[in-house]
Amino acid sequence: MKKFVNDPRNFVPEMLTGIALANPDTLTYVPDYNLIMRADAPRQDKVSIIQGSGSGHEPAHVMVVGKGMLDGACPGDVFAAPPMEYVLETAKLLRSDKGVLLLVNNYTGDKMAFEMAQELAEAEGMNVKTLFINDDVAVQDSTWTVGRRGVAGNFFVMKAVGAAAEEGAELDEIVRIGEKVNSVTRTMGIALTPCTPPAKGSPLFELGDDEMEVGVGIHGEPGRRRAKLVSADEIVDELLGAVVPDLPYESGDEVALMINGLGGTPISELYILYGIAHRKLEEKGIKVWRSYVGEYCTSLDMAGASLTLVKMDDEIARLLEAPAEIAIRVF
Amino acid sequence: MKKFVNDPRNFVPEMLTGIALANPDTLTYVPDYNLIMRADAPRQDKVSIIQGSGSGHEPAHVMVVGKGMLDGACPGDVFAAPPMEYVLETAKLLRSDKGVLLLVNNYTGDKMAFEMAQELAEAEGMNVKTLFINDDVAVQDSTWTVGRRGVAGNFFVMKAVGAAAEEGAELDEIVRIGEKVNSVTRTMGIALTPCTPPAKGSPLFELGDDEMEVGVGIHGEPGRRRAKLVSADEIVDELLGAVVPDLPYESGDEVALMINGLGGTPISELYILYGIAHRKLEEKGIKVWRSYVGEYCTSLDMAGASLTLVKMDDEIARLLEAPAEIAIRVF
Amino acid sequence: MTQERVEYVMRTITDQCIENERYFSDLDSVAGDGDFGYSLARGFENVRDQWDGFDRADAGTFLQKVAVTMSGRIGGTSGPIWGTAVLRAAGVVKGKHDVSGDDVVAMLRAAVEGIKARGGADLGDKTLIDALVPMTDAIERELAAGSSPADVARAAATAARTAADATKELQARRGRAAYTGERSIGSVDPGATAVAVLAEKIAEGW
Amino acid sequence: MTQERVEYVMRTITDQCIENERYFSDLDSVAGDGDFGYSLARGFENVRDQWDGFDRADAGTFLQKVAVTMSGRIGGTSGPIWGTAVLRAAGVVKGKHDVSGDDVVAMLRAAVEGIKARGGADLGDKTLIDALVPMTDAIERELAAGSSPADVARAAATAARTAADATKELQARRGRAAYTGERSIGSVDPGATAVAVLAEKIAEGW
Ligand SMILES: Nc1ncnc2c1ncn2[C@@H]1O[C@H](COP(=O)(O)OP(=O)(O)O)[C@@H](O)[C@H]1O
Ligand SMILES: Nc1ncnc2c1ncn2[C@@H]1O[C@H](COP(=O)(O)OP(=O)(O)O)[C@@H](O)[C@H]1O
Ligand SMILES: [Mg+2]
Ligand SMILES: [Mg+2]
Ligand SMILES: [Mg+2]
Ligand SMILES: [Mg+2]
Repeated sequence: MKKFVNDPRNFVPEMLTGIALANPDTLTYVPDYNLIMRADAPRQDKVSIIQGSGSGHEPAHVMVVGKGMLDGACPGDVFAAPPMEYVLETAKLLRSDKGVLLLVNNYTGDKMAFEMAQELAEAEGMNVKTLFINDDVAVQDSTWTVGRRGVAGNFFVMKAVGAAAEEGAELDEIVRIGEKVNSVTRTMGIALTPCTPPAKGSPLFELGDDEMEVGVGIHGEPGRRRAKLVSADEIVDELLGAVVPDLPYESGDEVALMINGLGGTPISELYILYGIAHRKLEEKGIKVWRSYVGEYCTSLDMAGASLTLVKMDDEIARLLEAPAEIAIRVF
Repeated sequence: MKKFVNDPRNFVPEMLTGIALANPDTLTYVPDYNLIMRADAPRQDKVSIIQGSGSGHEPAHVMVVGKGMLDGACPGDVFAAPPMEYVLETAKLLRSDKGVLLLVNNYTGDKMAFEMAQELAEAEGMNVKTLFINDDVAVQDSTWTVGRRGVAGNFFVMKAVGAAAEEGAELDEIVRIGEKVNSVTRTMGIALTPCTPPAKGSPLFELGDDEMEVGVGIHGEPGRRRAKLVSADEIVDELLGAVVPDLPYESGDEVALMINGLGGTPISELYILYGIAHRKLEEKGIKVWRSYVGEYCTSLDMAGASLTLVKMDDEIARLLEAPAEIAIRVF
Repeated sequence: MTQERVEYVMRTITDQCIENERYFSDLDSVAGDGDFGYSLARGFENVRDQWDGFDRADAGTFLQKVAVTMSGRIGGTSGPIWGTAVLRAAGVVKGKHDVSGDDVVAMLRAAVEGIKARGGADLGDKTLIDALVPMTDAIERELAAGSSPADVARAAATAARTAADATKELQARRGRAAYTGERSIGSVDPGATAVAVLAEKIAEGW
Repeated sequence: MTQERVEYVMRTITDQCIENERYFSDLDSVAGDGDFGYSLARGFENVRDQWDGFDRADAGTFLQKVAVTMSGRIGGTSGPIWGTAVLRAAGVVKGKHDVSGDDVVAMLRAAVEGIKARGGADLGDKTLIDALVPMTDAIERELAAGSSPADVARAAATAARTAADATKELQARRGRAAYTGERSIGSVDPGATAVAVLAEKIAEGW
């Protein structure tokens, strides 16, 4: 395993310690619940926004805590939903008069932990709402699964509800906004290599030298199909072919276009994909409103990328453009 | 080769096309010279700052063009210095009454191309200065090489001279600042895996499953030694052991601490390294002034990291804190 | 059976879940995300570390403490699922020191109901339910036939193993493996297999 | 030799640098950064594409156009090094249509001086200079001995190859490979080997 790690069991706490030390003025770390929270939270004049989910998707979600984004993130271990206790205690620590919003990527484990926590928090008299994110078009809806997965599109939901909360919006209004953004956001990913969870120490799945996994999940879940590795042009066709008709995004629409790296792919390649996708969208008459290129929601060291579209309107544009300050920064 | 790429020969132009399409309002792309420049450059009231160097180190340098940073970057192919012609034509396009500063990472090819370009630009009556960056402590000074290499520490030089230029400083003053920042900046890197240049299609060197390359160069150049892969704690000891005594950084000093990812290492691991390094520095009485964690100067998809220290003073702090706006952004 | 027996069963589960960390995770790598063993091991290490301090007022209280200790640390799907299962089982023997064969059956039925309620899965969805239900049926049968406790335990283990192996033929309909659709067919369910491993170890040491 | 011969030599260099892209890059992967073949190939593809349009007023003008066309596209160390070499050689035969044996020697000496001035390397630093100098010496010797042009070309190739192979024993003191220190010993220098390959092809087709 080619990783910078001490005891793999301490992977998450050591990462969280690093984040806290790197941002001493703005973030607080509560080791008992894997919690990274804004140093100035909770504020009684704003709704508290909380994300959970497993670790291994950094910068999501612990590194997007900050002004205009999350008030707190309480991740579980790598690829494991947080224990219910973490969510409950986090909600209590971030209790606000204006309410608490729990953002949940739609997976069985996360759903159960957050729903249990919500029940118990409500029993303690808190005003808590839960919002599910499920932008991954790779998984078809089905009564058998919990439905579509939440992947990189969660960034847009976090950004929008974070901005609304910062402006002082009420909980119900924030839920409306989050649901709207989620409803116009679609993502599809592709893996070129597997990822290696630190505790496992070996790749999560196998992929031939000339193979790719189309529609891969951010926990290495198999996608729609395994195929021969093709050119960047053809890959973008495949991703757009899955994403565009799903909403559908149509000629005349304006979209935010995200090319998200899954961890092991360098940003040079992400920009190659971006350029191709941008051109192909414009060929379809779909206008790119703004670009988002980089790592937003990763799968450890997996080489791969996902493409996300958000159909824009004035309200969403305003919220996405609102200022925000988080741990992830260049300067 | 697990890459998003069409024809590997078009790797750099396709990447540059993507960058330009992603930032239509702020950047201009001049395909003839692989040039990404600020849309508002040149401005006659400020010195133009230009970087060249090979590609494959993104975000350095094409993605740090923007307000408060570079006016233009004209990279060569992957790991190859730009042809002299690119540098010369870029200098001409960015010609400013206040002068042009060429930033050069100290490698044979870059040095030759930039020196030739400077000579020719001066012959055309331009006011051009060249500044060499050489922060890599892995390579010992020697009369046989061109000396120490420029690696991730170049970010701090770019940031400082970019800020000074934005404030309207004169060329000589900017050179003084750049040389000062370079003189207090030291870096050491470590590779866990090789990288794969797209045109080559296979890994540049071999590294056993349990090996690491200590002091690796950002073009995959061998480092000080090859060693058994050890824990994150021990790796930080190794990096600090090389960097700290070199300046030296001493008890009472304040430093900027950068943990730079080399391309294939996820940010979770970079924060693990950061946390360890931060603690160990404070144990030595060296205070961390500000953290820089992420990818600044990569080596394609190489798994690995480098550690950079900059000894702070008030002038450097002010310049590093000055606002800047570049292609690399979260929002 | 005595409260000591209950402790023996819980202790065997605890030790086995720690010992089989890698094996359980490897099972979860085939169609899942490879963390099943890790999650259980972290939760049960917590149980092991606090073992001596648990309130042993009665069997129900003891199991409840175990459930809370365990699920505070198990993330993923298994945290809520296993936590709910043990909690529900604990409820059945609240206040009791002696646990009858019928109690055991009732505890297991309650656990299964809890799991179904929590995660929406049912028999045939390729989860641990597919091992728990046939195992419980076997226990009920053997008890009715008047078998010795050791024989009951052995029959339970056999039924669990057979059922766990049979999950190979099923298509996953719940949890992460469900995303793989038909590709989940051909490998056993990690949760069901864990139940079989635990039942076998319990029978062995009876 | 005629200007056509000069063109033949330049054309062989051009074709070979394109053809040997992978081989030259592989050589550069051992102690360098693996782009040597790529850089040359891109530069000489440019030469090939513009071949028919070059100003052929005289041998010097022709070579100068080639040098500019090539070095406009070759990055890395090889751009300035090869560009300077060909430019300097062009200077020697400026205005000439016929190129004598002595001219060839003078062109090669000028090229070497240009390379030294540009990159600061000298004989023994493990660069292409270590093949160019013995090759030039051999040409001078054969010319003095009155050998036929084909024999001169053969002797040049042999000398270049022997010298290129001998770079294996040297420690790199210039360029990227110098960073590897003693680890550069044991593999041949890519630049010197390229010179040998080119000299051999030129001799073959003479
Ligand atoms: N909805 C569900 N109800 C009951 N059991 C489930 C459900 N989903 C998954 N499981 C069980 O959980 C096991 C996987 O556990 P775990 O690896 O902790 O989950 P995940 O990593 O998907 O969150 C499966 O093998 C299955 O037996
Ligand atoms: N300073 C120098 N002077 C002359 N030749 C050099 C020098 N440095 C390197 N070379 C030659 O250049 C070759 C490598 O070229 P190239 O791969 O283009 O360089 P790089 O990738 O290091 O910029 C070496 O094999 C050597 O023959
Ligand atoms: Mg999991
Ligand atoms: Mg190079
Ligand atoms: Mg799992
Ligand atoms: Mg090279």
